[in-house]
Order: sequence, then C-alpha cells, then structure tokens
Amino acid sequence: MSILQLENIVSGYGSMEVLHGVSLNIEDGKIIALLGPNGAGKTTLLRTIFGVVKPTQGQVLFKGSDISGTPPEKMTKKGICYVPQEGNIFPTLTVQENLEMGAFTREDDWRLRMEEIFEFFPSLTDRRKSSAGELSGGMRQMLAIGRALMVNPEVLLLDEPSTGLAPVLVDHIFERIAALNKQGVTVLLVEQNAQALSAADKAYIIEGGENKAEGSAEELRNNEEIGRLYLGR
Amino acid sequence: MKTSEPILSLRNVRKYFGGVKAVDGVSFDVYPNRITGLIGANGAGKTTTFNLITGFYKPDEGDILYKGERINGLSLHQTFHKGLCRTFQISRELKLMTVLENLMLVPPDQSGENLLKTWFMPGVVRREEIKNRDKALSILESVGLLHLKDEFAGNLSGGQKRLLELGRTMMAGAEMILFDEPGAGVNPTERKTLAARIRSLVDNQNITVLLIGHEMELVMDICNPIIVMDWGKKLAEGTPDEVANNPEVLEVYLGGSKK
Amino acid sequence: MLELLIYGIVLGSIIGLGSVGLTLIWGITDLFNCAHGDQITAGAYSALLFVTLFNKMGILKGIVGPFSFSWGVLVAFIPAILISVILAILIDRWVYKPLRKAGATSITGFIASIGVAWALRGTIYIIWGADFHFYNTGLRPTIILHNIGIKFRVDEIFIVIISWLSVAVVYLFLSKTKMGKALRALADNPTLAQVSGINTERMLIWAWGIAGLLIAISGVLYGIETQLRPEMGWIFLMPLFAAVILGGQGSITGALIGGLVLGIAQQMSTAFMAPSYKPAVAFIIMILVLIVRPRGILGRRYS
Amino acid sequence: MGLLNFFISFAVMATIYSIFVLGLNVQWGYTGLLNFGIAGFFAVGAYTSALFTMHMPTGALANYVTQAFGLGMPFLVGVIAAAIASGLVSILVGALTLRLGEGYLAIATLGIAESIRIFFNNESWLANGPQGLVGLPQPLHNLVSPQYYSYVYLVIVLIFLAVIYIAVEKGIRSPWGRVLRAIREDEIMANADGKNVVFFKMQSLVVGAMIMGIGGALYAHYSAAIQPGVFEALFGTFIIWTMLTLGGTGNNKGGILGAWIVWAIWSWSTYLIAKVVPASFATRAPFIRYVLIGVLLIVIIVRFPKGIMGEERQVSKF
Repeated sequence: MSILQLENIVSGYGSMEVLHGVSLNIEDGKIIALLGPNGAGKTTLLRTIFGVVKPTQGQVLFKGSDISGTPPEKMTKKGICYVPQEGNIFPTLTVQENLEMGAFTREDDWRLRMEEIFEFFPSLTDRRKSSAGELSGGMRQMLAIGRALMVNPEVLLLDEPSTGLAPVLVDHIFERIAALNKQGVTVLLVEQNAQALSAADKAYIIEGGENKAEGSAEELRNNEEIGRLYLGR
Repeated sequence: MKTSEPILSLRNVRKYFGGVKAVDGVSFDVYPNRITGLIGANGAGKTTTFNLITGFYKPDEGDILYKGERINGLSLHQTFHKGLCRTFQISRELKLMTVLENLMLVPPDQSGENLLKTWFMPGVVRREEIKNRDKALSILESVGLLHLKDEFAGNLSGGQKRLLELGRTMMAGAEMILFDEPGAGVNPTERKTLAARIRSLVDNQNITVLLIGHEMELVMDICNPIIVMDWGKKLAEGTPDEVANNPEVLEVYLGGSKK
Repeated sequence: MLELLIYGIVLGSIIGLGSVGLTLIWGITDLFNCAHGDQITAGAYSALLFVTLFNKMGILKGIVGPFSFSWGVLVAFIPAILISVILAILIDRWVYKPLRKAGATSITGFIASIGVAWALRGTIYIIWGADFHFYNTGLRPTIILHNIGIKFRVDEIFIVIISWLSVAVVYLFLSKTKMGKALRALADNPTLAQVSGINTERMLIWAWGIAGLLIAISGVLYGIETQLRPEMGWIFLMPLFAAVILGGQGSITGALIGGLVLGIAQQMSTAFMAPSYKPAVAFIIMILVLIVRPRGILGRRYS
Repeated sequence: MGLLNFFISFAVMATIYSIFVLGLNVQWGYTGLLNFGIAGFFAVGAYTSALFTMHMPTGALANYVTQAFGLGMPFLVGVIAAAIASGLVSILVGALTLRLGEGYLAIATLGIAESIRIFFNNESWLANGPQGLVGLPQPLHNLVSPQYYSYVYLVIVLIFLAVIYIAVEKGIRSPWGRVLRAIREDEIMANADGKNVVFFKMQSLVVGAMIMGIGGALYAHYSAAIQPGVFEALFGTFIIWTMLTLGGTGNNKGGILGAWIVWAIWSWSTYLIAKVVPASFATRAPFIRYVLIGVLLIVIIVRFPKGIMGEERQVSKF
C-alpha cells in the first residue's frame, strides 16, 4: 500500500520552474531513496511534498487524500516530518528546547517521547542543556532527526543527512535510519552518494526536474548506465 | 617522496575561538607540484586551517611559512598577492556581475583600479582591459563557460559555479591554490571532470594544490599525500594507501565498511 | 557624582526598557526598526489623549500616592498599550509583510521603517502640534536623602520598578513559555521553525504585539519622566540603537545592560561637557565597544 | 513670469540634490556602504565653504556674530575647501566605522551626523551657533539683476553636475568601479581576489563624501544663509535616500531622475498644501510633508524595490 503518492508534480520558485512533472510512489514502511545530480530538483521535491513550495500542477496524496498546498505548519500534525539539509537545528536553543520545538504542534504530553529520543540517540543525553550550536556535525544531524521524530511521524523526509560527516558517522546515521524504519517509520531519503542505495528498498533517480529511472536498489546498482551516469562509477 | 623544499609549512599552529580549540597544534608541509589532500569530519578544523593559511584569521600560536617566509598575520588580499589563491566551501560568486566581469576582477594590480588613472590615463587602462578581457575569454572557453560570459554569475547552476571558480583560480596567476571542497554539490560524473581539470593545472602549469575534500573517491584518486585531521589535530599523514589502512583513521574517520 | 549615578540608573532603565522591544524585533525578523522611537512617541501621545479626555470628563484627576501623576495616567496605560499593540501589528501587516513576501533584504526593511517613522511623526505633529505637553502640570515631588546629599523625584522610583518588572516579565516569557521558546526558535531559524509546525506569520504578530506593549510602557514612562514632544522618540532612538548594539542582536539581558551602561555614561558625561552632547556620548561608546567586540557585549552567533 | 522663476529655483535645488544623489550612489549604489549621515557631510561642506568665502564680521555686527575665521576667498576655493573638509571628515568616520557590519555602519553614520549638527549648534565660536551664518557671497551676482540670479546659478550648478556625473561614470565603468561592485556583492570574495577591501571602501566613502561636500557648498551659496536646523536628518539625509531608491540604486541616470521627481513632489506639495489647508491650520501644514515623504518612501520600497531604472547588466566598459 502506498502512503505517499506524487502525481505529475510541477513546481518551482516564482517564474523558475524546477520540477516539470515528477511522480513518486512511496510504499508504507519502506525506505525510498531519491538520487540524482545536484540541481536535479531533489530538495525542491521534498519542499513541495512538505508544502514549503506549492506545486503549480499535480497532486500530493497522503493516504489517498490530496494534501498539496497544505502549509508546512500543518504537515507535522498529519504525521509527515521533514529534516532539511542545512540549518536543521536552532543553534541558540538548548538540545532539549530543540526537541521541544519539534513537539510544538503536540497538545498532549511529549516528555516521554523526548526520553525515548534520548534513548535512541544516547550521545545527545549528556548535552541536554548545551546550546545546539555547540554540537559537532554528527550530533547536530542526530538532533535534527530527533527533532523531527518528536511527533511520532509516519513519514520522515530526510535531505542528505550524510553531508559533511565522516564516513564512520555516515554509517552510524544510516544504521539509525534503518532502526527507525524497523519501528515502522516510512523514510524518503534524498542522497547524492551511492551508499544510500544499500540502505534503501527502492530508489528513484531524477534529473533536470524529471523522472529518469526507478527500481529496486539491487536493479539500479547493477545497471551499468545508471552507475556511470549517476553514481560516478 | 620529499623531492624538494616544501612550498608551504605549518609549524604547531593553534587557533582557539573562545574555549573551542578549532586548530590545536597542527604541523605539516606541502610540497610543490603536488595535490595534497586534507580530510576529516565537519568541525575537524580543515576550513579553519585554510583560513589561517590565507590570512582570514590570525593564528594564536605557531608559524605559517610560505616559500620560507613567515606569512601569519598577513590579510587575505596580501596572501593573494604572495601567490596564494583560495576557493570557498560554498561557491561564492559576485552574483549581480556578469561571468566575464567576475574573471576580469581577478588580475592583481590593474592600473584602472586607481581612480586618478581612470580619469587621466584612459588609454593605458583601456589597453590593459582589452588584454584582461582576452585572457578571461580564453579561460572561459577552456572551462566551457564561454556561452555564458554575459550571464549574471548568480544565475549559474551549482556545477557551473564550480567551473567559474576554477576559471577564477586560473585567472589569478597563482602559484598555489587552496580548494575548499571543490566537489561539494557536484554530481559524481561532473566531479570526475573537475578532478581531471585540477590534475591538469598541476601537471601543465606547475601549480601546487592543497585540497579539502569529503568525497573519498575524489581525494583518494588525485591527492598524494593525504593529511587527516580530527578535532583540530593532525591524526595521520601519508599516501592514500597508508591513510586508508591506518587503524586510527579507520576507527575515528573512515569506519569499518570502507576499503 | 553619586547623584549622577542615580540619574544614570533611572535613564538607563528607561533606555533598557525601550531597547528590549527593539532588540526583540531585530532578533526575530532581522529588521532594525527605525520607527521604534516614533512608535514610542505615538504610545506616549495615545496616553495623553486619554488623560486629556479624563480631565475633560472630570474623572480620575486625583494624584496617585506620593507621585506627580494622576490616576488618569495610570488608567491611560491600558488604552495606550492597546493602541500601540494594534499599531505595531498593523505596520507589520502593511509594510513589512509585503517586503517579506517579496524576499526583500533587511536593509530594505530598514529604509522602509524610516518612512514609517516620518509618517508617524508627521501625524503626531499634525494632531498635537510642535508644542510640549505634560500629563500633569502640578508639582513633581522629590526625595532628599540628606545624609548622603542626593535628591531625586519620587516618580523615578516608579519608573525604575516598572521598567525592570516589564523586562523581567518579557525575559521569563521568552525563556519559560512554549510561545516564548517558539519566538526564539523563529529568531534562530525561520525556515526550520515553519517546518516544525510553528505558524511563523502568527508568531510575528505575537512578536510585534509584545514590542507594541513594551513601546507603550516605555513611551508613557518617558513622558512621566520628561515631557511630550513630537521628536521625543526620534531623539530617544539614538541611545536605544546604541544600547541594542552594545547588548548584541536579540539579547534581552544585553539590551538592559547596554541601556544601563549608556544611561550612566550619558549622565556622568554631563559633569565634563555640555548636556546637549549626551547623544554624541552614546555614539562614541557604541563605536568603541563595536571595535572591541563586533557582536556586542552579550552577542553570539553560531554558524 | 512667477511660474518660470519658481521653476528655475526648483531646478537649481533639484540639480544640487542630484549631486548629493550621485555621491550616495558611489557609496551605497556601487559599494554597498550604508551612509545615513549624508546630512553631516552636507553640513561640513556648507559651513566650510561659508567660512572660507565670508569675511570676518566687523563693526557692530561683530557683537552679534561670532565665527572662528572668515577668509574672504573666491567661491571656487570655498567649494574645493568644502570637498576637502568633507573628505577629511569622512576619513575619520571611515577609520572608526568601516570595519563594522553594514547595519552598524548605518547607525554609526546616523549618529555621527547628529553629532556634527549638535556640534555646530553648541559651539558658537565656530559658526555662530544656532543662528548660523547669513550673507554668504554669491558668485557672479553682479552679472544680472537679483531677481534673475537663479538663472545664473542654475548654469553654475549644471556645470558642476555634468563634471561630477562624467567623473563618476568614468570611475564606475572602469576596473575601480568593478572592485567597488565586487565589494558590494561579496566582501570576502573581493578580498580573496586580492583586493584591499577596507582601502577601496575608504576611497568610495571619501569620493562620495567629497561630492556631498560640494553639494553642501553649492546649497550654502545659493540660499546665502545656513543654520544647523537645515542639516536635520529628513532634509539632509532621508530625502536623498528616497530619491536614489526611487530612481534606481546603482544607476546614475536613475538617481538624477529620482532627485528631480522627489524634489518636484516636495516643492509642489508645499505650494498645494498652502492652497488647500485652511489658514487656522497653517502652522501645522508643513508637517504634512513629513507624512508625505514617509508614505512615499514606503510605497516606493514596497512597490518598486529596484526603482524606476535598475542597474545595467554590463557596467564595466572595455
């Protein structure tokens, strides 16, 4: 069953059209990777799903109902969360306050959830009261994901979580993403690096704002042309 | 391996920001006509090291020697005049100026930069401008941006901005170029072309390169030696093979899954 | 000298209170609001409107306790605050919101705020004229402490207490409440705030509302301390800017400290030079501090 | 005839303002320096030229007018001295403020301009304090009868405008201007390209300030009377910002156009307000202009963020 469906999305900024009709089908409980060169429109696609950018054509269906044009502040309530690539923490707020902001739309008690997140990313625990701006790159990324998890989302949109991290930390982040997925969270993962393929169940490749290829991670990895064009092989 | 005198040497360089030890006693040498790689996680102090070398910051301690001359404390524009040219992690371009103007700005000591000469010696200024324009045009042709020469630099794509950056370093007539993550935001295929161009700068124009990179395949491919930084300190230094098999580097940086 | 120090603390408290609203808006929207001073003037004059009205109606004319002002002034705080809050929110909706939508830079907003400042001051001139006005024309009682040889006005105790109380309330609001934290989050990273489900436009209404509240209080207090005239806020703006810059962008405690430093320095300077140089003193201190600490006393920023 | 005279004196002021706009355009339009202290350079220029060209008061007048000196020099010397004095002040201002961020620069210059005004107001020994100086000499005044003097002065200011316009254009379209624009776009990048950013910013500030000093001198000799009240921020600084923003930042032709449009609105509004507003309200009528210039500035900024004429794509000439 698909939890999130994109049908022929056209969107962009002002007069500049970035996506010229992209369709995705994201199945419940899977990790889907979205690959493609820089400037292909991957980030714009995430922003369009999340309502930061409004599509000029096409539909975003979440559990079958059209959510295109819903403003981003209402998305977290629906169960979709988004972790941008850059600027994904509040630097002068403490770690704990960052998580609290993730729970902004929750009206019930979120303290228990915060403890769960500290268990999930134990290295954050002793930095609770530090300003997020003082954290190292890896910890920032964990905090950013932690913030998004505060509302128990069903779908998590991640924009290049591995950027700028040491390879050893990249492994760790991917391992945590897999663990999340085991808990039932559907993940849409934008990446440039081929490593994302090994973490994903299925992948889409977009270029120039259009679908180029799709298939299981295995199929794409073994496709020579795709390896040469998009994975730098 | 050490065939000649180092062109650039860092001796126990330190830089603290408040309580944070951004660069904590780093020493290394860069030898001419090589591509030296500088790798490490975000926050390891690589970019700060660049900023110290090029004079964007002053080191709190230690010495930076360029061709045997102490250059710490010089400002960014002064190190440029010594022959050091740097690029930035996030492409910086002069957005509301054309691609051609971006390059024509670069040559040092243009006589037209003196306001009085623009009024009273227009002929000299004009001849120099034509010379610089022709040089800029030929560089644009060689990096494949000639068709965009009158476009605002801000309108270029990520990859094109990296090419403009490369053109800028060629225009500078520098002896040593410091690239800060030239591959960031460039897709793997374009990255290969970029690597080849950097390689050819070194081989054909006797330029020395110090390069910060995150993409292992790029760094391992073109850099030798490679310096690994972690938490403001130098962790290891050696050929790509030595670094890739260094147990400490494997543990804190590369991790088990990498070759 | 001690007397000048006390005057300095009084002036510093007023400057501190006035600059908290300014630094709040600067921190959250990146806008350096040049109309802040004239909004303070508007706040002071809105209270005057009601004080005059009460006097005409012959109500609330009694003087409050040991102070110089009437009950009417105290009551007039409420409508003045309301007017100031509404005005602040309307200015944001009509001027700064379109600029935000157009993606304009903070410098553009700064220039637009100059336009707002002139429009406001012109309106006040047209309605009330260029003359001085007073809330109450009666005596201004003073306290003389003979043993240490200083005297000050009873009103000044009121002014200092209300200023510090207002700043403390705002500080607690920002550090303890959910809404306050969301405002700080918005100051830190507007896009991420939106992504976290914070309705940024609604939060900006809150921000301008709080600024409007602080503006009205500082306007009326300033009016009690001195007198009302159309340029009062504009002249006051200079030390406010200096205090905010001294304190560092968006720092509430910084603005208060900056205000006190300036107030004391300005009053102390009158021992050495003509009082009309006070604004210049504020600037020289500001520039000197900026050369040593470019982000202000408490300013900090992370990449 | 009255209307023509009105137009000529309007044109003289619009031309003088065009000169200020060119000075601001060098600083803000091409270099990105936020100078909110134009009024300060305006005042320095006006007073310097006045002190250089006037004679020391003698006789009974000396009891009422105090000034530090009066050299009785020719008009042109006064103008040159004004440019130099304004330039020197700008070097001092620049040394203090150029290393600060752009927003700080704006507020620092605003404060410095206020301080300059307070200084002239307070220090009566220098230029007669709040009363200011009257009876400034007017060049070529005996060429025509007094009621036609504006015609002569219009020619003089137009010549100044033309020379300054050509000089600024030459500079901006050469590598010098390219460096300035590079600094405006990205200071760090310009620095990484080997340009001494502080030095070039200083040049831009000084060139702009000298032009403003000349504008101040031309104003002083035209009105023949100056007092500190003239150099308040509205008349001395913000109206000039409105002109440049309306006309088009980074475009000298646009800036001049903006100066003429805004000054037309400004001077016609006085005339209109005087006609429309009842006499009982006359003392408050001038303040309608405050509102007018304020609202105009907001509308311009919100509706035309780039002004009537934007910057050209290709500025450098080669």
